[in-house]
Amino acid sequence: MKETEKRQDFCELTTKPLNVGEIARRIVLPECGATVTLDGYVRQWTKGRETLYLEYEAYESMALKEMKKLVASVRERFEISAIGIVHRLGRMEIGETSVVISVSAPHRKPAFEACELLITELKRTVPIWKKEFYVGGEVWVQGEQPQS
Amino acid sequence: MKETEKRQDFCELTTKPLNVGEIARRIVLPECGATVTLDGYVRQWTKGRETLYLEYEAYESMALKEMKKLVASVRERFEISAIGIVHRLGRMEIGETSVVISVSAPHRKPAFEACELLITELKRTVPIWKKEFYVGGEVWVQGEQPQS
Amino acid sequence: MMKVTVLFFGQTAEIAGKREVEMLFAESTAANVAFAKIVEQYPKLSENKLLFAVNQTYANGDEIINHGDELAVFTAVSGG
Amino acid sequence: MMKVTVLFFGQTAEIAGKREVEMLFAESTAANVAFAKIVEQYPKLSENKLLFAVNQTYANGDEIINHGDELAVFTAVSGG
Repeated sequence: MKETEKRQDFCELTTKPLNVGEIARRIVLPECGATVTLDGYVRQWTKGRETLYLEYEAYESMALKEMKKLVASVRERFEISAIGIVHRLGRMEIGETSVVISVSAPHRKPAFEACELLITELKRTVPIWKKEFYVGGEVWVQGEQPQS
Repeated sequence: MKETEKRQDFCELTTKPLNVGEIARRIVLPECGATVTLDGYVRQWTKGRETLYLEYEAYESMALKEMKKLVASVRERFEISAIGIVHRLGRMEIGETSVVISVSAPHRKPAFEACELLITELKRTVPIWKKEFYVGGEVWVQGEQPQS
Repeated sequence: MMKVTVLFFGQTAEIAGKREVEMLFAESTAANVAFAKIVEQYPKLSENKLLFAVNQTYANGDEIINHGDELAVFTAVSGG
Repeated sequence: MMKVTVLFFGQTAEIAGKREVEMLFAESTAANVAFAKIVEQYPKLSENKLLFAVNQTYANGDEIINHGDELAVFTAVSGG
Protein backbone atom coordinates (compact mmCIF):
# COMPACT_ATOMS: atom_id res chain seq x y z
CA MET A 1 0.00 0.00 0.00
CA LYS A 2 2.77 2.40 1.01
CA GLU A 3 4.48 1.53 -2.28
CA THR A 4 1.35 2.12 -4.35
CA GLU A 5 0.90 5.49 -2.72
CA LYS A 6 4.45 6.58 -3.30
CA ARG A 7 4.12 6.12 -7.02
CA GLN A 8 1.54 8.89 -6.97
CA ASP A 9 3.97 11.53 -5.65
CA PHE A 10 5.57 13.96 -8.08
CA CYS A 11 8.11 16.78 -8.03
CA GLU A 12 8.48 18.81 -11.20
CA LEU A 13 10.10 21.92 -12.61
CA THR A 14 8.70 23.54 -15.72
CA THR A 15 8.75 26.83 -17.61
CA LYS A 16 5.11 26.42 -18.67
CA PRO A 17 2.15 28.04 -16.91
CA LEU A 18 0.84 25.94 -14.02
CA ASN A 19 -2.71 24.65 -13.82
CA VAL A 20 -3.48 24.45 -10.11
CA GLY A 21 -6.63 22.38 -10.52
CA GLU A 22 -4.95 19.80 -12.74
CA ILE A 23 -2.10 19.39 -10.24
CA ALA A 24 -4.49 19.10 -7.28
CA ARG A 25 -6.60 16.43 -8.96
CA ARG A 26 -3.62 14.25 -9.95
CA ILE A 27 -3.16 13.01 -6.37
CA VAL A 28 -6.75 11.97 -5.65
CA LEU A 29 -6.68 8.33 -4.49
CA PRO A 30 -9.44 5.90 -3.42
CA GLU A 31 -8.58 6.15 0.30
CA CYS A 32 -8.54 9.98 0.20
CA GLY A 33 -11.27 12.46 1.01
CA ALA A 34 -9.41 15.76 1.02
CA THR A 35 -6.66 17.55 -0.85
CA VAL A 36 -5.08 20.75 0.44
CA THR A 37 -3.34 22.88 -2.15
CA LEU A 38 -1.11 25.90 -1.88
CA ASP A 39 -1.07 28.10 -4.96
CA GLY A 40 1.80 30.60 -4.70
CA TYR A 41 1.82 33.41 -7.27
CA VAL A 42 3.29 36.79 -8.09
CA ARG A 43 2.02 39.52 -5.77
CA GLN A 44 1.71 42.97 -7.31
CA TRP A 45 1.78 45.07 -4.16
CA THR A 46 4.10 44.61 -1.18
CA LYS A 47 3.94 47.38 1.42
CA GLY A 48 3.12 50.01 -1.20
CA ARG A 49 5.84 48.92 -3.63
CA GLU A 50 4.74 47.62 -7.01
CA THR A 51 6.30 44.50 -8.46
CA LEU A 52 6.26 44.36 -12.27
CA TYR A 53 7.22 40.71 -12.69
CA LEU A 54 9.51 38.02 -11.29
CA GLU A 55 12.12 35.78 -12.83
CA TYR A 56 12.87 32.42 -11.24
CA GLU A 57 15.87 30.22 -11.81
CA ALA A 58 16.91 26.93 -10.24
CA TYR A 59 19.79 24.58 -9.78
CA GLU A 60 17.51 22.08 -11.41
CA SER A 61 19.15 18.74 -10.61
CA MET A 62 19.68 19.69 -6.97
CA ALA A 63 16.24 21.31 -6.68
CA LEU A 64 14.58 18.06 -7.77
CA LYS A 65 16.73 16.10 -5.34
CA GLU A 66 15.85 18.43 -2.47
CA MET A 67 12.15 18.35 -3.37
CA LYS A 68 12.20 14.55 -3.30
CA LYS A 69 14.00 14.52 0.06
CA LEU A 70 11.41 16.94 1.39
CA VAL A 71 8.54 14.80 0.13
CA ALA A 72 10.07 11.69 1.72
CA SER A 73 10.58 13.38 5.08
CA VAL A 74 7.10 14.96 5.22
CA ARG A 75 5.49 11.64 4.25
CA GLU A 76 7.07 10.03 7.29
CA ARG A 77 5.53 12.55 9.65
CA PHE A 78 1.89 12.73 8.59
CA GLU A 79 -1.05 10.46 7.77
CA ILE A 80 -1.17 11.54 4.14
CA SER A 81 -1.51 9.67 0.86
CA ALA A 82 0.22 11.64 -1.89
CA ILE A 83 2.17 14.83 -2.49
CA GLY A 84 2.57 16.80 -5.71
CA ILE A 85 4.96 19.74 -6.03
CA VAL A 86 5.46 21.73 -9.21
CA HIS A 87 7.61 24.86 -9.39
CA ARG A 88 7.65 27.05 -12.46
CA LEU A 89 10.85 28.73 -13.70
CA GLY A 90 11.44 31.74 -15.92
CA ARG A 91 9.52 35.00 -16.10
CA MET A 92 6.16 35.25 -14.34
CA GLU A 93 3.67 38.08 -14.53
CA ILE A 94 1.46 39.39 -11.71
CA GLY A 95 -0.96 36.72 -10.49
CA GLU A 96 0.80 33.91 -12.32
CA THR A 97 1.47 30.80 -10.27
CA SER A 98 5.09 30.08 -9.38
CA VAL A 99 4.51 27.04 -7.19
CA VAL A 100 1.77 24.53 -6.46
CA ILE A 101 1.96 22.09 -3.55
CA SER A 102 -0.88 19.60 -3.15
CA VAL A 103 -1.33 17.01 -0.43
CA SER A 104 -4.06 14.39 -0.41
CA ALA A 105 -5.11 12.41 2.64
CA PRO A 106 -7.94 10.30 4.05
CA HIS A 107 -8.72 13.19 6.42
CA ARG A 108 -7.99 16.86 6.04
CA LYS A 109 -6.02 17.85 9.15
CA PRO A 110 -2.70 16.17 8.32
CA ALA A 111 -3.05 17.41 4.73
CA PHE A 112 -3.18 21.02 5.99
CA GLU A 113 -0.19 20.48 8.25
CA ALA A 114 1.89 18.69 5.63
CA CYS A 115 1.12 21.27 2.93
CA GLU A 116 2.13 24.16 5.17
CA LEU A 117 5.34 22.42 6.23
CA LEU A 118 6.19 21.59 2.60
CA ILE A 119 6.00 25.19 1.42
CA THR A 120 7.95 26.44 4.46
CA GLU A 121 10.71 23.91 3.86
CA LEU A 122 10.70 24.35 0.09
CA LYS A 123 11.34 28.07 0.55
CA ARG A 124 14.16 27.31 2.96
CA THR A 125 15.98 24.45 1.24
CA VAL A 126 15.18 23.99 -2.45
CA PRO A 127 17.76 25.82 -4.62
CA ILE A 128 15.52 28.19 -6.55
CA TRP A 129 16.00 31.95 -6.68
CA LYS A 130 13.80 34.81 -7.76
CA LYS A 131 14.65 38.24 -9.03
CA GLU A 132 12.09 40.94 -8.57
CA PHE A 133 11.64 43.59 -11.25
CA TYR A 134 9.97 46.76 -10.01
CA VAL A 135 9.59 50.29 -11.35
CA GLY A 136 13.14 51.61 -11.52
CA GLY A 137 15.07 48.54 -10.53
CA GLU A 138 15.59 44.86 -9.97
CA VAL A 139 16.80 42.84 -7.03
CA TRP A 140 17.56 39.24 -6.15
CA VAL A 141 15.10 38.40 -3.40
CA GLN A 142 16.96 37.42 -0.25
CA GLY A 143 15.84 34.11 1.18
CA GLU A 144 16.25 32.62 4.59
CA GLN A 145 19.34 30.65 5.48
CA PRO A 146 18.83 26.89 5.76
CA GLN A 147 20.11 25.43 9.01
CA SER A 148 21.81 22.17 8.17
CA MET B 1 -10.13 48.57 0.53
CA LYS B 2 -12.04 46.28 2.89
CA GLU B 3 -15.10 46.93 0.74
CA THR B 4 -13.27 46.18 -2.50
CA GLU B 5 -12.03 42.92 -1.04
CA LYS B 6 -15.40 41.86 0.23
CA ARG B 7 -16.88 42.04 -3.25
CA GLN B 8 -14.50 39.22 -4.19
CA ASP B 9 -15.96 36.74 -1.69
CA PHE B 10 -18.45 34.15 -2.84
CA CYS B 11 -20.61 31.39 -1.37
CA GLU B 12 -22.40 29.11 -3.79
CA LEU B 13 -24.44 25.93 -3.99
CA THR B 14 -24.65 24.03 -7.25
CA THR B 15 -25.54 20.61 -8.60
CA LYS B 16 -22.87 20.85 -11.31
CA PRO B 17 -19.38 19.31 -11.06
CA LEU B 18 -16.91 21.61 -9.31
CA ASN B 19 -13.71 22.84 -10.95
CA VAL B 20 -11.27 23.32 -8.09
CA GLY B 21 -8.74 25.30 -10.13
CA GLU B 22 -11.34 27.73 -11.46
CA ILE B 23 -12.64 28.40 -7.95
CA ALA B 24 -9.14 28.87 -6.53
CA ARG B 25 -8.13 31.34 -9.23
CA ARG B 26 -11.28 33.50 -8.86
CA ILE B 27 -10.00 35.03 -5.60
CA VAL B 28 -6.52 36.07 -6.77
CA LEU B 29 -6.11 39.79 -6.02
CA PRO B 30 -3.24 42.24 -6.60
CA GLU B 31 -2.19 42.32 -2.93
CA CYS B 32 -2.20 38.50 -2.68
CA GLY B 33 0.64 36.03 -3.08
CA ALA B 34 -0.94 32.79 -1.90
CA THR B 35 -4.19 30.88 -2.08
CA VAL B 36 -4.89 27.85 0.07
CA THR B 37 -7.61 25.54 -1.18
CA LEU B 38 -9.37 22.61 0.38
CA ASP B 39 -10.84 20.15 -2.12
CA GLY B 40 -13.18 17.75 -0.31
CA TYR B 41 -14.36 14.73 -2.30
CA VAL B 42 -15.99 11.34 -2.05
CA ARG B 43 -13.70 8.79 -0.40
CA GLN B 44 -14.09 5.22 -1.60
CA TRP B 45 -12.60 3.39 1.37
CA THR B 46 -13.22 4.15 5.03
CA LYS B 47 -11.77 1.59 7.44
CA GLY B 48 -12.28 -1.26 5.01
CA ARG B 49 -15.84 -0.32 4.07
CA GLU B 50 -16.53 0.68 0.50
CA THR B 51 -18.66 3.68 -0.30
CA LEU B 52 -20.45 3.53 -3.65
CA TYR B 53 -21.57 7.14 -3.87
CA LEU B 54 -22.95 9.98 -1.77
CA GLU B 55 -26.03 12.15 -2.06
CA TYR B 56 -26.00 15.64 -0.59
CA GLU B 57 -28.95 17.85 0.16
CA ALA B 58 -29.19 21.30 1.76
CA TYR B 59 -31.56 23.74 3.35
CA GLU B 60 -30.37 26.03 0.61
CA SER B 61 -31.50 29.46 1.81
CA MET B 62 -30.22 28.83 5.34
CA ALA B 63 -27.02 27.17 4.08
CA LEU B 64 -26.15 30.27 2.07
CA LYS B 65 -26.92 32.48 5.05
CA GLU B 66 -24.72 30.37 7.34
CA MET B 67 -21.91 30.30 4.78
CA LYS B 68 -22.00 34.09 4.55
CA LYS B 69 -21.97 34.43 8.34
CA LEU B 70 -19.01 32.08 8.47
CA VAL B 71 -17.14 34.05 5.82
CA ALA B 72 -17.78 37.31 7.69
CA SER B 73 -16.60 35.91 11.01
CA VAL B 74 -13.45 34.27 9.60
CA ARG B 75 -12.57 37.45 7.71
CA GLU B 76 -12.52 39.36 10.98
CA ARG B 77 -9.99 37.02 12.52
CA PHE B 78 -7.29 36.66 9.86
CA GLU B 79 -5.16 38.80 7.56
CA ILE B 80 -6.74 37.42 4.43
CA SER B 81 -8.06 38.99 1.24
CA ALA B 82 -10.84 36.85 -0.18
CA ILE B 83 -12.79 33.66 0.48
CA GLY B 84 -14.63 31.44 -1.97
CA ILE B 85 -16.82 28.53 -0.86
CA VAL B 86 -18.75 26.30 -3.24
CA HIS B 87 -20.65 23.21 -2.12
CA ARG B 88 -22.10 20.78 -4.59
CA LEU B 89 -25.47 19.08 -4.02
CA GLY B 90 -27.01 15.90 -5.43
CA ARG B 91 -25.33 12.62 -6.23
CA MET B 92 -21.54 12.44 -6.28
CA GLU B 93 -19.38 9.53 -7.40
CA ILE B 94 -16.05 8.40 -5.87
CA GLY B 95 -13.40 11.12 -6.19
CA GLU B 96 -15.90 13.81 -7.19
CA THR B 97 -15.55 17.08 -5.32
CA SER B 98 -18.33 17.96 -2.87
CA VAL B 99 -16.84 21.17 -1.48
CA VAL B 100 -14.13 23.66 -2.37
CA ILE B 101 -12.95 26.32 0.06
CA SER B 102 -10.31 28.78 -1.16
CA VAL B 103 -8.69 31.58 0.80
CA SER B 104 -6.33 34.15 -0.71
CA ALA B 105 -3.99 36.36 1.30
CA PRO B 106 -0.88 38.50 1.01
CA HIS B 107 1.00 35.80 2.96
CA ARG B 108 0.25 32.12 3.27
CA LYS B 109 0.04 31.45 7.01
CA PRO B 110 -3.32 33.11 7.73
CA ALA B 111 -4.70 31.57 4.53
CA PHE B 112 -3.90 28.08 5.86
CA GLU B 113 -5.46 28.87 9.23
CA ALA B 114 -8.58 30.48 7.78
CA CYS B 115 -9.15 27.67 5.26
CA GLU B 116 -8.90 25.01 7.95
CA LEU B 117 -11.26 26.89 10.27
CA LEU B 118 -13.76 27.43 7.43
CA ILE B 119 -14.07 23.74 6.61
CA THR B 120 -14.31 22.78 10.30
CA GLU B 121 -17.08 25.31 10.89
CA LEU B 122 -18.86 24.56 7.62
CA LYS B 123 -19.14 20.90 8.65
CA ARG B 124 -20.47 21.95 12.04
CA THR B 125 -22.96 24.69 11.17
CA VAL B 126 -24.02 24.82 7.51
CA PRO B 127 -27.28 22.87 7.00
CA ILE B 128 -26.19 20.32 4.43
CA TRP B 129 -26.61 16.56 4.84
CA LYS B 130 -25.11 13.58 3.10
CA LYS B 131 -26.40 10.09 2.67
CA GLU B 132 -23.88 7.36 2.08
CA PHE B 133 -24.69 4.49 -0.26
CA TYR B 134 -22.57 1.40 0.30
CA VAL B 135 -22.78 -2.22 -0.75
CA GLY B 136 -25.94 -3.50 0.91
CA GLY B 137 -27.27 -0.32 2.42
CA GLU B 138 -27.54 3.42 2.84
CA VAL B 139 -27.23 5.71 5.83
CA TRP B 140 -27.56 9.39 6.66
CA VAL B 141 -24.12 10.39 7.83
CA GLN B 142 -24.28 11.67 11.39
CA GLY B 143 -22.67 15.06 11.84
CA GLU B 144 -21.44 16.86 14.90
CA GLN B 145 -23.77 18.95 16.98
CA PRO B 146 -23.26 22.71 16.68
CA GLN B 147 -22.85 24.46 20.01
CA SER B 148 -24.82 27.68 19.88
CA MET C 1 -54.17 31.49 14.91
CA MET C 2 -51.04 31.95 12.81
CA LYS C 3 -49.95 29.86 9.89
CA VAL C 4 -46.30 28.84 9.60
CA THR C 5 -44.35 26.65 7.20
CA VAL C 6 -42.40 23.75 8.66
CA LEU C 7 -39.54 22.28 6.64
CA PHE C 8 -37.84 18.91 6.99
CA PHE C 9 -34.54 17.81 5.47
CA GLY C 10 -32.58 14.61 5.09
CA GLN C 11 -33.43 12.19 7.87
CA THR C 12 -36.29 14.30 9.28
CA ALA C 13 -37.87 14.49 5.82
CA GLU C 14 -37.73 10.70 5.60
CA ILE C 15 -39.29 10.33 9.05
CA ALA C 16 -42.03 12.91 8.44
CA GLY C 17 -42.66 11.49 4.99
CA LYS C 18 -42.65 15.00 3.60
CA ARG C 19 -40.38 17.96 3.14
CA GLU C 20 -42.85 20.71 4.01
CA VAL C 21 -46.06 21.13 5.98
CA GLU C 22 -48.16 24.08 7.09
CA MET C 23 -49.14 24.28 10.75
CA LEU C 24 -51.28 26.59 12.86
CA PHE C 25 -50.16 28.03 16.19
CA ALA C 26 -51.69 30.46 18.66
CA GLU C 27 -50.38 34.05 18.60
CA SER C 28 -47.19 34.62 20.64
CA THR C 29 -46.21 30.98 20.66
CA ALA C 30 -42.55 30.52 21.61
CA ALA C 31 -40.34 28.51 19.28
CA ASN C 32 -39.71 25.72 21.79
CA VAL C 33 -43.45 25.22 22.21
CA ALA C 34 -43.93 25.15 18.44
CA PHE C 35 -41.11 22.67 17.96
CA ALA C 36 -42.48 20.44 20.72
CA LYS C 37 -45.83 20.36 18.88
CA ILE C 38 -44.13 19.47 15.62
CA VAL C 39 -42.27 16.58 17.24
CA GLU C 40 -45.53 15.44 18.89
CA GLN C 41 -47.06 15.21 15.42
CA TYR C 42 -44.13 13.14 14.09
CA PRO C 43 -43.05 11.25 17.23
CA LYS C 44 -40.34 9.24 15.49
CA LEU C 45 -38.45 12.51 15.07
CA SER C 46 -37.60 12.40 18.78
CA GLU C 47 -35.44 9.31 18.24
CA ASN C 48 -32.83 11.68 16.88
CA LYS C 49 -31.01 14.64 18.33
CA LEU C 50 -32.75 17.52 16.57
CA LEU C 51 -31.80 21.01 15.53
CA PHE C 52 -34.32 23.75 14.94
CA ALA C 53 -34.31 26.92 12.88
CA VAL C 54 -36.64 29.88 12.63
CA ASN C 55 -36.42 31.88 9.42
CA GLN C 56 -33.14 30.27 8.33
CA THR C 57 -31.42 30.91 11.65
CA TYR C 58 -30.63 28.40 14.39
CA ALA C 59 -33.26 28.79 17.12
CA ASN C 60 -32.53 28.87 20.82
CA GLY C 61 -36.21 28.25 21.62
CA ASP C 62 -37.05 31.68 23.07
CA GLU C 63 -38.07 33.17 19.73
CA ILE C 64 -41.70 34.26 19.40
CA ILE C 65 -43.19 32.78 16.25
CA ASN C 66 -44.96 35.10 13.82
CA HIS C 67 -47.46 34.45 11.07
CA GLY C 68 -45.67 33.38 7.91
CA ASP C 69 -42.49 32.27 9.66
CA GLU C 70 -40.43 29.43 8.23
CA LEU C 71 -39.53 26.78 10.80
CA ALA C 72 -37.20 23.89 10.14
CA VAL C 73 -36.39 20.64 11.93
CA PHE C 74 -33.31 18.63 11.09
CA THR C 75 -30.56 16.41 12.45
CA ALA C 76 -26.91 17.36 12.96
CA VAL C 77 -25.49 18.63 9.69
CA SER C 78 -22.99 16.54 7.73
CA GLY C 79 -21.88 18.61 4.77
CA GLY C 80 -18.35 19.05 3.51
CA MET D 1 45.33 17.38 -9.79
CA MET D 2 41.58 16.78 -10.11
CA LYS D 3 39.19 18.64 -12.32
CA VAL D 4 35.81 19.71 -10.90
CA THR D 5 32.92 21.73 -12.28
CA VAL D 6 31.85 24.78 -10.29
CA LEU D 7 28.33 26.13 -10.82
CA PHE D 8 26.94 29.57 -9.97
CA PHE D 9 23.29 30.60 -9.82
CA GLY D 10 21.32 33.81 -9.48
CA GLN D 11 23.33 36.41 -7.65
CA THR D 12 26.55 34.38 -7.61
CA ALA D 13 26.30 33.86 -11.38
CA GLU D 14 25.99 37.63 -11.82
CA ILE D 15 29.00 38.25 -9.57
CA ALA D 16 31.17 35.58 -11.20
CA GLY D 17 30.04 36.71 -14.62
CA LYS D 18 29.46 33.08 -15.56
CA ARG D 19 27.30 30.14 -14.64
CA GLU D 20 29.94 27.43 -14.84
CA VAL D 21 33.72 27.08 -14.62
CA GLU D 22 36.15 24.21 -14.39
CA MET D 23 38.75 24.30 -11.63
CA LEU D 24 41.68 22.11 -10.61
CA PHE D 25 42.32 20.98 -7.05
CA ALA D 26 44.90 18.74 -5.43
CA GLU D 27 43.81 15.20 -4.55
CA SER D 28 42.00 14.85 -1.21
CA THR D 29 41.07 18.52 -1.02
CA ALA D 30 38.30 19.11 1.51
CA ALA D 31 35.18 20.95 0.38
CA ASN D 32 35.77 23.96 2.64
CA VAL D 33 39.26 24.41 1.17
CA ALA D 34 37.89 24.16 -2.36
CA PHE D 35 35.12 26.66 -1.65
CA ALA D 36 37.60 29.08 -0.05
CA LYS D 37 39.65 28.93 -3.26
CA ILE D 38 36.58 29.59 -5.40
CA VAL D 39 35.67 32.64 -3.31
CA GLU D 40 39.28 33.82 -3.53
CA GLN D 41 38.97 33.74 -7.30
CA TYR D 42 35.74 35.78 -7.26
CA PRO D 43 36.23 37.93 -4.15
CA LYS D 44 32.97 39.85 -4.52
CA LEU D 45 31.17 36.59 -3.72
CA SER D 46 32.21 37.02 -0.09
CA GLU D 47 29.98 40.09 0.24
CA ASN D 48 27.07 37.67 0.47
CA LYS D 49 26.25 34.89 2.84
CA LEU D 50 27.01 31.83 0.72
CA LEU D 51 25.75 28.30 0.55
CA PHE D 52 27.75 25.46 -0.94
CA ALA D 53 26.81 22.14 -2.48
CA VAL D 54 28.80 19.10 -3.56
CA ASN D 55 27.13 16.84 -6.11
CA GLN D 56 23.67 18.43 -5.62
CA THR D 57 23.77 18.10 -1.84
CA TYR D 58 24.32 20.85 0.73
CA ALA D 59 27.94 20.64 1.88
CA ASN D 60 29.07 20.87 5.48
CA GLY D 61 32.68 21.48 4.37
CA ASP D 62 34.18 18.19 5.53
CA GLU D 63 33.51 16.39 2.23
CA ILE D 64 36.56 15.21 0.31
CA ILE D 65 36.34 16.40 -3.27
CA ASN D 66 36.79 13.85 -6.06
CA HIS D 67 37.68 14.21 -9.71
CA GLY D 68 34.55 15.06 -11.72
CA ASP D 69 32.56 16.37 -8.77
CA GLU D 70 30.03 19.12 -9.27
CA LEU D 71 30.41 21.99 -6.80
CA ALA D 72 27.97 24.87 -6.52
CA VAL D 73 28.07 28.26 -4.82
CA PHE D 74 24.90 30.26 -4.26
CA THR D 75 23.10 32.66 -1.94
CA ALA D 76 20.15 31.82 0.33
CA VAL D 77 17.38 30.30 -1.75
CA SER D 78 14.18 32.29 -2.44
CA GLY D 79 11.84 30.01 -4.35
CA GLY D 80 8.15 29.55 -3.71
